Amino acid sequence: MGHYVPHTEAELAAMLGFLGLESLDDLYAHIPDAVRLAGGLDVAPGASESDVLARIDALGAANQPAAGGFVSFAGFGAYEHELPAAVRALTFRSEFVTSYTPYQAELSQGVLQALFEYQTMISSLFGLDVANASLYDGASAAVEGLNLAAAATRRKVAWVSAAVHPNVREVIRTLTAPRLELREAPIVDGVTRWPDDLGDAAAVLVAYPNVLGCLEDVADAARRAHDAGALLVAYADPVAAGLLRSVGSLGADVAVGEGQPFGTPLGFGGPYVGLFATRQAPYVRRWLPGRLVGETLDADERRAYVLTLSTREQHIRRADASSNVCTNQTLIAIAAAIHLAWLGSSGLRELAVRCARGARYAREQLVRIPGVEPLADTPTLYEFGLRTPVPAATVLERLAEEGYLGGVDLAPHYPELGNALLLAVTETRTKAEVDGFAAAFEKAVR
Amino acid sequence: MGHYVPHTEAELAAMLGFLGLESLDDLYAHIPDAVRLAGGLDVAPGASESDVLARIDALGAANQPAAGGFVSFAGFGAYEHELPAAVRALTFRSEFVTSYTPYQAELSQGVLQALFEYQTMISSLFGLDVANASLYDGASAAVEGLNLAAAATRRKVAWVSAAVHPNVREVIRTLTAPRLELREAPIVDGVTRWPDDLGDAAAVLVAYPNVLGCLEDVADAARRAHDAGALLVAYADPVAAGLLRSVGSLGADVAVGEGQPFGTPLGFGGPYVGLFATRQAPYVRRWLPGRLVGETLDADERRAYVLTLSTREQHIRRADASSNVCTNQTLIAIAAAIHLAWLGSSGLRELAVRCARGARYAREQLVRIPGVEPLADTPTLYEFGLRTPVPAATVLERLAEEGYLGGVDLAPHYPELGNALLLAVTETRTKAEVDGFAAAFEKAVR
Amino acid sequence: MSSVPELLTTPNAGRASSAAVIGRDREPVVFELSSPGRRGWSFRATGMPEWDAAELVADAHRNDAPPVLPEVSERDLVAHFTRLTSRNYSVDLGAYPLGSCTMKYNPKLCDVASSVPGLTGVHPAQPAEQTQGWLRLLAELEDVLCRVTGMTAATLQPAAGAQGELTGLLLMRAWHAAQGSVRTKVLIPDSAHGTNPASVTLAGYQTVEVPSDARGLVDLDALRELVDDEIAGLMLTNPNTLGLFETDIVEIARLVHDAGGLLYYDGANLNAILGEVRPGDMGFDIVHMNLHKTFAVPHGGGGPGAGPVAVAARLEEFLPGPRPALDAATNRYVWTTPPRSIGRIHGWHGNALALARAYSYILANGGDGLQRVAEAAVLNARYLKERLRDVFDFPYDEPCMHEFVGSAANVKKATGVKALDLAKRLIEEGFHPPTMYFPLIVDEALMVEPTETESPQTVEAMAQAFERVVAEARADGGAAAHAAPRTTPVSRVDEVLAAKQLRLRWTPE
Amino acid sequence: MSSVPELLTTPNAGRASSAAVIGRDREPVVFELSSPGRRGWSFRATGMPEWDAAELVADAHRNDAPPVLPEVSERDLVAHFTRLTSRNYSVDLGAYPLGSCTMKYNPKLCDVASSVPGLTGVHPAQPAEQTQGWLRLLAELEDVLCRVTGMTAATLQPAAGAQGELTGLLLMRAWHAAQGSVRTKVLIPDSAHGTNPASVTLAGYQTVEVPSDARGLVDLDALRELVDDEIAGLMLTNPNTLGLFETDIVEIARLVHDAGGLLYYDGANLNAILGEVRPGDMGFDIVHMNLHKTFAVPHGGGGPGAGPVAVAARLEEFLPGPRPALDAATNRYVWTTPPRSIGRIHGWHGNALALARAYSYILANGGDGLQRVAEAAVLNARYLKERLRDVFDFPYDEPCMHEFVGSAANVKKATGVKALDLAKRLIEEGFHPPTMYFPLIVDEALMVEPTETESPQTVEAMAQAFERVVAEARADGGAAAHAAPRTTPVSRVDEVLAAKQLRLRWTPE
Ligand SMILES: Cc1ncc(COP(=O)(O)O)c(C=O)c1O
Ligand SMILES: Cc1ncc(COP(=O)(O)O)c(C=O)c1O
Repeated sequence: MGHYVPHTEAELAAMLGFLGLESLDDLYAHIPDAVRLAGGLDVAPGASESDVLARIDALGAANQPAAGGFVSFAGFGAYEHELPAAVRALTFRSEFVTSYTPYQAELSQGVLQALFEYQTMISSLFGLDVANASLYDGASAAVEGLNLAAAATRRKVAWVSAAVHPNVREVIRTLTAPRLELREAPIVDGVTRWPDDLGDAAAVLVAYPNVLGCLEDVADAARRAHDAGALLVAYADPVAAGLLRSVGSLGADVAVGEGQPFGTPLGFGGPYVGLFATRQAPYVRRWLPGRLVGETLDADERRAYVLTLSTREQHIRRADASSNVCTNQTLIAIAAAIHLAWLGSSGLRELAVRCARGARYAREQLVRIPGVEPLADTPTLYEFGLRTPVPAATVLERLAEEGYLGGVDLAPHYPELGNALLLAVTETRTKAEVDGFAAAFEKAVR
Repeated sequence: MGHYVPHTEAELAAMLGFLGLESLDDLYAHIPDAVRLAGGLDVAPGASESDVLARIDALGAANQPAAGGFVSFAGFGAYEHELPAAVRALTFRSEFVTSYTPYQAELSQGVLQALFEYQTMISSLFGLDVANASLYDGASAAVEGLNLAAAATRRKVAWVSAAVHPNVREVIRTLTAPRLELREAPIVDGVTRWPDDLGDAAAVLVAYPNVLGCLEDVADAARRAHDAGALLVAYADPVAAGLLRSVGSLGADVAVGEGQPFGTPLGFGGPYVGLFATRQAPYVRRWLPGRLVGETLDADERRAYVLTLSTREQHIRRADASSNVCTNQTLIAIAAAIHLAWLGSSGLRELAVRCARGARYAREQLVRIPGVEPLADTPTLYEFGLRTPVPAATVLERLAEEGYLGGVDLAPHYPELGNALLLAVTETRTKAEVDGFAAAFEKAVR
Repeated sequence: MSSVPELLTTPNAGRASSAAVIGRDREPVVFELSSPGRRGWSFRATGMPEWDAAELVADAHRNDAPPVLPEVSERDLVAHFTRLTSRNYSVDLGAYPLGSCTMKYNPKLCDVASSVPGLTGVHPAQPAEQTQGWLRLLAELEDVLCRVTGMTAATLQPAAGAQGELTGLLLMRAWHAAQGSVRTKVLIPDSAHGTNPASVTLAGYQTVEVPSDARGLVDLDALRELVDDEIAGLMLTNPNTLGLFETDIVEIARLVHDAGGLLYYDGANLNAILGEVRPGDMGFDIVHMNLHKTFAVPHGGGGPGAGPVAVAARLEEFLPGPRPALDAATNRYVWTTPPRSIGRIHGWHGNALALARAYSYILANGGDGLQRVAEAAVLNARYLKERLRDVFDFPYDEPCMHEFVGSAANVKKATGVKALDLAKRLIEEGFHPPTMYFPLIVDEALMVEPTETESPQTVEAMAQAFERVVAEARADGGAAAHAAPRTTPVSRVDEVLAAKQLRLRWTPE
Repeated sequence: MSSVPELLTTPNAGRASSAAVIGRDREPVVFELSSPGRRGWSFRATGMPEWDAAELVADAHRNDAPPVLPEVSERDLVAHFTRLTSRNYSVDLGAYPLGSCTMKYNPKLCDVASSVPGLTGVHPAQPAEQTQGWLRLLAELEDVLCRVTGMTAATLQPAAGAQGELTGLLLMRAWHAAQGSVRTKVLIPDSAHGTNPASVTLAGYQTVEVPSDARGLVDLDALRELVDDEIAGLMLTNPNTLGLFETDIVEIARLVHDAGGLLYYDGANLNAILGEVRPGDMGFDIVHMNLHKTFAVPHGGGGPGAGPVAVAARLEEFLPGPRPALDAATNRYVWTTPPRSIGRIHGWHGNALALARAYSYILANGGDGLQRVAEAAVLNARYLKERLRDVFDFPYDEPCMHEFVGSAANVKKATGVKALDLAKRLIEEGFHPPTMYFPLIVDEALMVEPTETESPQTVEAMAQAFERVVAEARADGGAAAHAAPRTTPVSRVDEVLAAKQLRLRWTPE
């Protein structure tokens, strides 16, 4: 039996008495016997707090965490970053954690203002007008980006770069299957080779940097998209935004991405947060997916915040809504906003620079190793691919024995690349760690 | 350089300009050169948050913690208990953590009411009228208890049981040396043997249970004290209060104790919290040490709380104050109050029962081992002493190798007891752990 | 005295950061606290070569300056966001009887469980060999969710209920496709949640509304008319959004199944029936759960939640992959993808840390505890509804389950005071308002879900607060209610202005 | 309808638990939320034999019933204490310019540092071999505190400043005793903090007050008269409690030392001089520090803090033991007790986790950072004082250090508005008031310490708030100030009633 239901036996009896009932079972008397469960759930009885935590600790101990366990060079869309103590402490204030979607604005100014600030920061990162108040993850944000493009262009074809993260592409395939037609543009030397004719595309989806860490020519992709009457949807890395031109300035109409690097631990892949930004006109009023916070005034003319344009949303427009999203990832969005404010402009630049420095240094050390080559000649930022003389899986296994999570094996996703390993270096890696890693790597590829 | 000073260079210049100064150094211009420090502190430069935490983690890793590392049977005044998640989460709400002493009552109703509740719970535990809002630790509370008795009786002699924790007795010796005369009553078969004539004692100090875990006859000590015109000060275990008669009901005039078991981890001995309770009349108005919260009304006749009787305190009465305490252990007191409220009456009883069960079971297993005997024939609750065939230090060393913190060696404190080991069993120990321990113990005493 | 430096007083060059206790004051936007060049950040010393930006990124790709973000001290950051929290209500502050949302107490235990480093530090792309703890947790959670719902297999990937719905509908689609049958429509009661029809559209189906009957239940006659070989299935919430149990469920299931359709269970209201009734036993083929409702994952101001989908045996082969499975040969957990999987729904494995919360909640409650949860949830709602019998209209007056929907139409008619006004007035009484204007089939709807974690005394106090507020409206013609709320950090906000001016980001004044 | 069960409405049988957002409402005492038999606790399954109470404790010792404590659900517990926090101001909510208290921002980093399991889980009686990390931390902290103060050795045992004072005075006593000299008096300036004389009494000495001169500094002539061979020493705060640096410190030290006395440094104001001046270099023999002021240990609503005492070489042998020391032979840390130790001051090793906080704060700031801390603290105070030159009187007008004391006597004379009223009115402006009526030598004293972590903008905003409040008092004759505060959970509290009725614990009504 759990210990969170407050009712004492006397209170249960009093309430049942008030209702003229005799037992708790009577509450279900009107339900047909045929569907009632006899004998309760076949689930172990409740456990004490300590016993539950002991079980959880044991499960945690059965993992070898990338962060805190290995010295990790794994990226591939999920990154180990320093998590400032202040960011964690503020995010987990119980008013943020245990409130519902801010439908009652007067009771929810904290969450609303935090989301308004988040929207401002995300639109700033991407160089676009408006960001929504979060989506589930990068993958679902990409889907929503294509949906917006399809709705806005009244077209059905989406060109997706093969250098978009394979999981993201798979989610896109799953979720758009009933509605969109997908075409994939191949990778050549690390970047996307677009076809000359995009046909009547609704959208072109490019990643910046792409999954191999390479820097695509986003402006070119935007021109091609716009020439074809399509929208450019950019899957953009928000950390890279500290150093790279904003995808908005390069012509993207919609920017989507994964917000995990800000304020959220690796956490086995979730909860993360889907970033979504676009141009205000003509997209926001009708087609923007998800919740949106707007500034307004209260009855005393004080600045206040409220959810707005809900006419786009499922609870009003139902079958014709711009999206079905309801519960989103607010708390993770708030964490991202707090982390971004902790960094500030200079800190975001510093963060990106530090990642890039580490990656350049690591890359230089590793490509010196006989048989190890860069996967492509294209410039990268803080993630890069290597071709190894033995299968990447083997390299990773050997490195794991030395205490390194050496990256991610690309073979299951891009068999055409051969023995390919993807590595990311963030600000968390020291030169000494990279040197040790390079030495271990040299042995591991033999 | 740290990163907590917000001033930018431009702001420093603007402020200095306003003051007609040219450099930060000018702020110290009026200080004689003779005492100025040239060249700054000989302390390493500032480090990043991550680097600091890495250093702390390394220090933590250089310890072998009793809780989480060993299976521990160490007590001796500091106990491993289950720490409910809710208690930790609430205690560390930043409004509690980062506020000052509630001098401005209107801004401090949270802390004040929490302390009022704490006072109510502690007086309830001890069966006395009034508890103060915390003292530093059990040891300093004991000192304050003797001070109160000396002030109230205008006498100078204090009888202290040798079965009071040796560290507490040492603190008493240190802190009362200039003012009181201490006499020690010896231990016979686990309990205090009081002299027939207590002389013109101000106070009699007895522990319940005492440091060896044995149950003293507190009522007898109270009678003796009162017969001699002295006060009985009881150093009482607050967990044991779940099962034992309250020291107030047994005749104690002052109860003191260590509140660590409620809401506070072992933490290498601090911060803990000194418990202090007494009878309202005649002791509170003049002699009670430390802060006190009282109920009152606000200007709109609403119930409110405020620090009261501050005329006893150092900031008003200065050299004639009832104590010099200023900063106390409020946050730890609040943690204790939250934990006690989480337990409630039934939970406190259950906690005490579980500790006692574990101790009885462990004791039974251990005294079966050849050569191992109880230290005394007196009843104990959840802590007990054993005489071992080899020195306790040796036993402990051997047990440590098997992953057990086997208790505390009494030899340095009570050489007269021979090879003596003190063990505590709390609700955190399972039967399986005790069984494993008994097996290891059997080997360790060979 | 010199004059005050401009730098210290210009707006947008670092506002002061302090607040009246629980300020009724306006809180600056964090950008307004910004002062150029101020910083609170620090990074670990790495010893890396200090290449500068130009050495790291070619001009063509490098920005001229980083994006504009606030430049604040950590101190001001902490004060700002702490003050924001002081402007927000939450379950941890008090009762939150928001119908359909199951705003129960979120045990602190689960916060701890979901933040152990052995769980939080794991990279989602690590090989299964390195993540056995996680795989086991997920596999066990799948198993127990199936036991609770009476289903065979589950996917934990969906990030929320709506994504669960879409997943379920895609499973439906895949199943029909596998049968070689082309279906175009999905039936949904008119009382359904908006995500249901929105998900139907995304799944490429058309929504067909099933009317409710006078009881507030699915109109069986209408249903009989609507089922045909074009329907892919029926989505149903049971208890439905009126808080009423669809007592004809066996017949409903028969009708849908006979027409070759599948039955989808919207699990938003699962809290009412834990251990009492299982969707699988009612004939449902696909079930989504909102772990952020039933299983105490905190709502986080709107998310993250988790919306696992459990299915009957015949649908297992279509589930999204990869799924955790115990390899009998090696006794190790591995990832497997079902043979005819519809594909991934989530970039990784779902909202994993939220799943860990739900897992720990289930362990703490156990099978017996979950049943007690449901019973107490229903008892609280039933009690509160009876207490309010004279206060509101109950157009659908069957015995309620864990929530009920009252109508303030009577109050509005008598006084002009709307459900919205009563809700705002209730705030001043210390309670979060119920859900308003949903479901759509009830006029001036107030949908009340006390949840099981509120004490009987709190439920009674809620009843008295409703009574007071309505009595007051009848007495003062709504003066107090229209002016409410007056105890909150801001008074009634202007939603129309927000939509009109559409300020969606902060800009310097 | 049956009537409402009494159980749900009787007071003291479980009140309702909910609250208006940031309730202005009275919050029930937790005992009032109690309902007999309700429980939220759980304990691990141990498999122990289930002996009952009577089998465990003899009748003579066993109570009939456990002590009365509240019986509440975890949910109500959480709501109650969360609401209590919403009724409390804190540094994390805004500026807290409470003079003498150094209410600076407490970095969140230090919260994390002091809660790593490798530190929190250690039992204080574990052998040194098992606690090398802790011993090293303490030894390094002792070392760095000595470097900051210019002393030779330290004890970390004292739990707060006042306990540090008593420790220091006992050291003084022990030193004199070792010299064979009997001393009876300790000199203390009239501006000193109340703990100073109170500690003197506890150390068995008599307090002799040294007057301040017109500058607000130690009156050198008076001091010359007072020093004789009965004085054990002089306790001094420098900067003193007026925020002024005792510029005659060299001469003061000479006078005291020449008379055979020792010089004690009350380190409450150390924040002003970090890296600029060291007590040791000024001639002090004994120094206590308030780590909860200077080194950012949060005040916790009144504690815990830590009050280490550092001493000159000649006093080292008297320090409390045990102390951590590196054994050169084994390169391991061991506990040592100085040969002529005065004995333990603390039950264990001091407020260890608070010490870990200070340690991490010092590491983060470093020597350079600590100096910047002092400079910014002084700059903020100096700026604010100059800004308020026309608002308050400054009876002691030397250049201030990290704090300053203004007098509202001018305001009181003109308007009848006291410092207390201004302080309460300032609350409404969003700031915690300064320290009032201390030091005693200033009439209507307001002691203001902005600290270094407040931004220049916040300091300027404080200046404007003071200006407004005083201007308003002059305009309205104090109407607003007397009625203040009106924005807080309770309005002005009645201190007299509290002392009269003396309700010090909750009792059922
Ligand atoms: C009945 C019902 N169905 C579906 C949903 C959607 O769930 P989610 O918000 O998790 O996407 C909700 C959420 O409020 C609901 O109440
Ligand atoms: C000048 C001065 N001395 C001594 C103390 C006493 O320190 P503590 O409160 O740490 O005991 C204080 C505390 O406010 C103080 O301001």
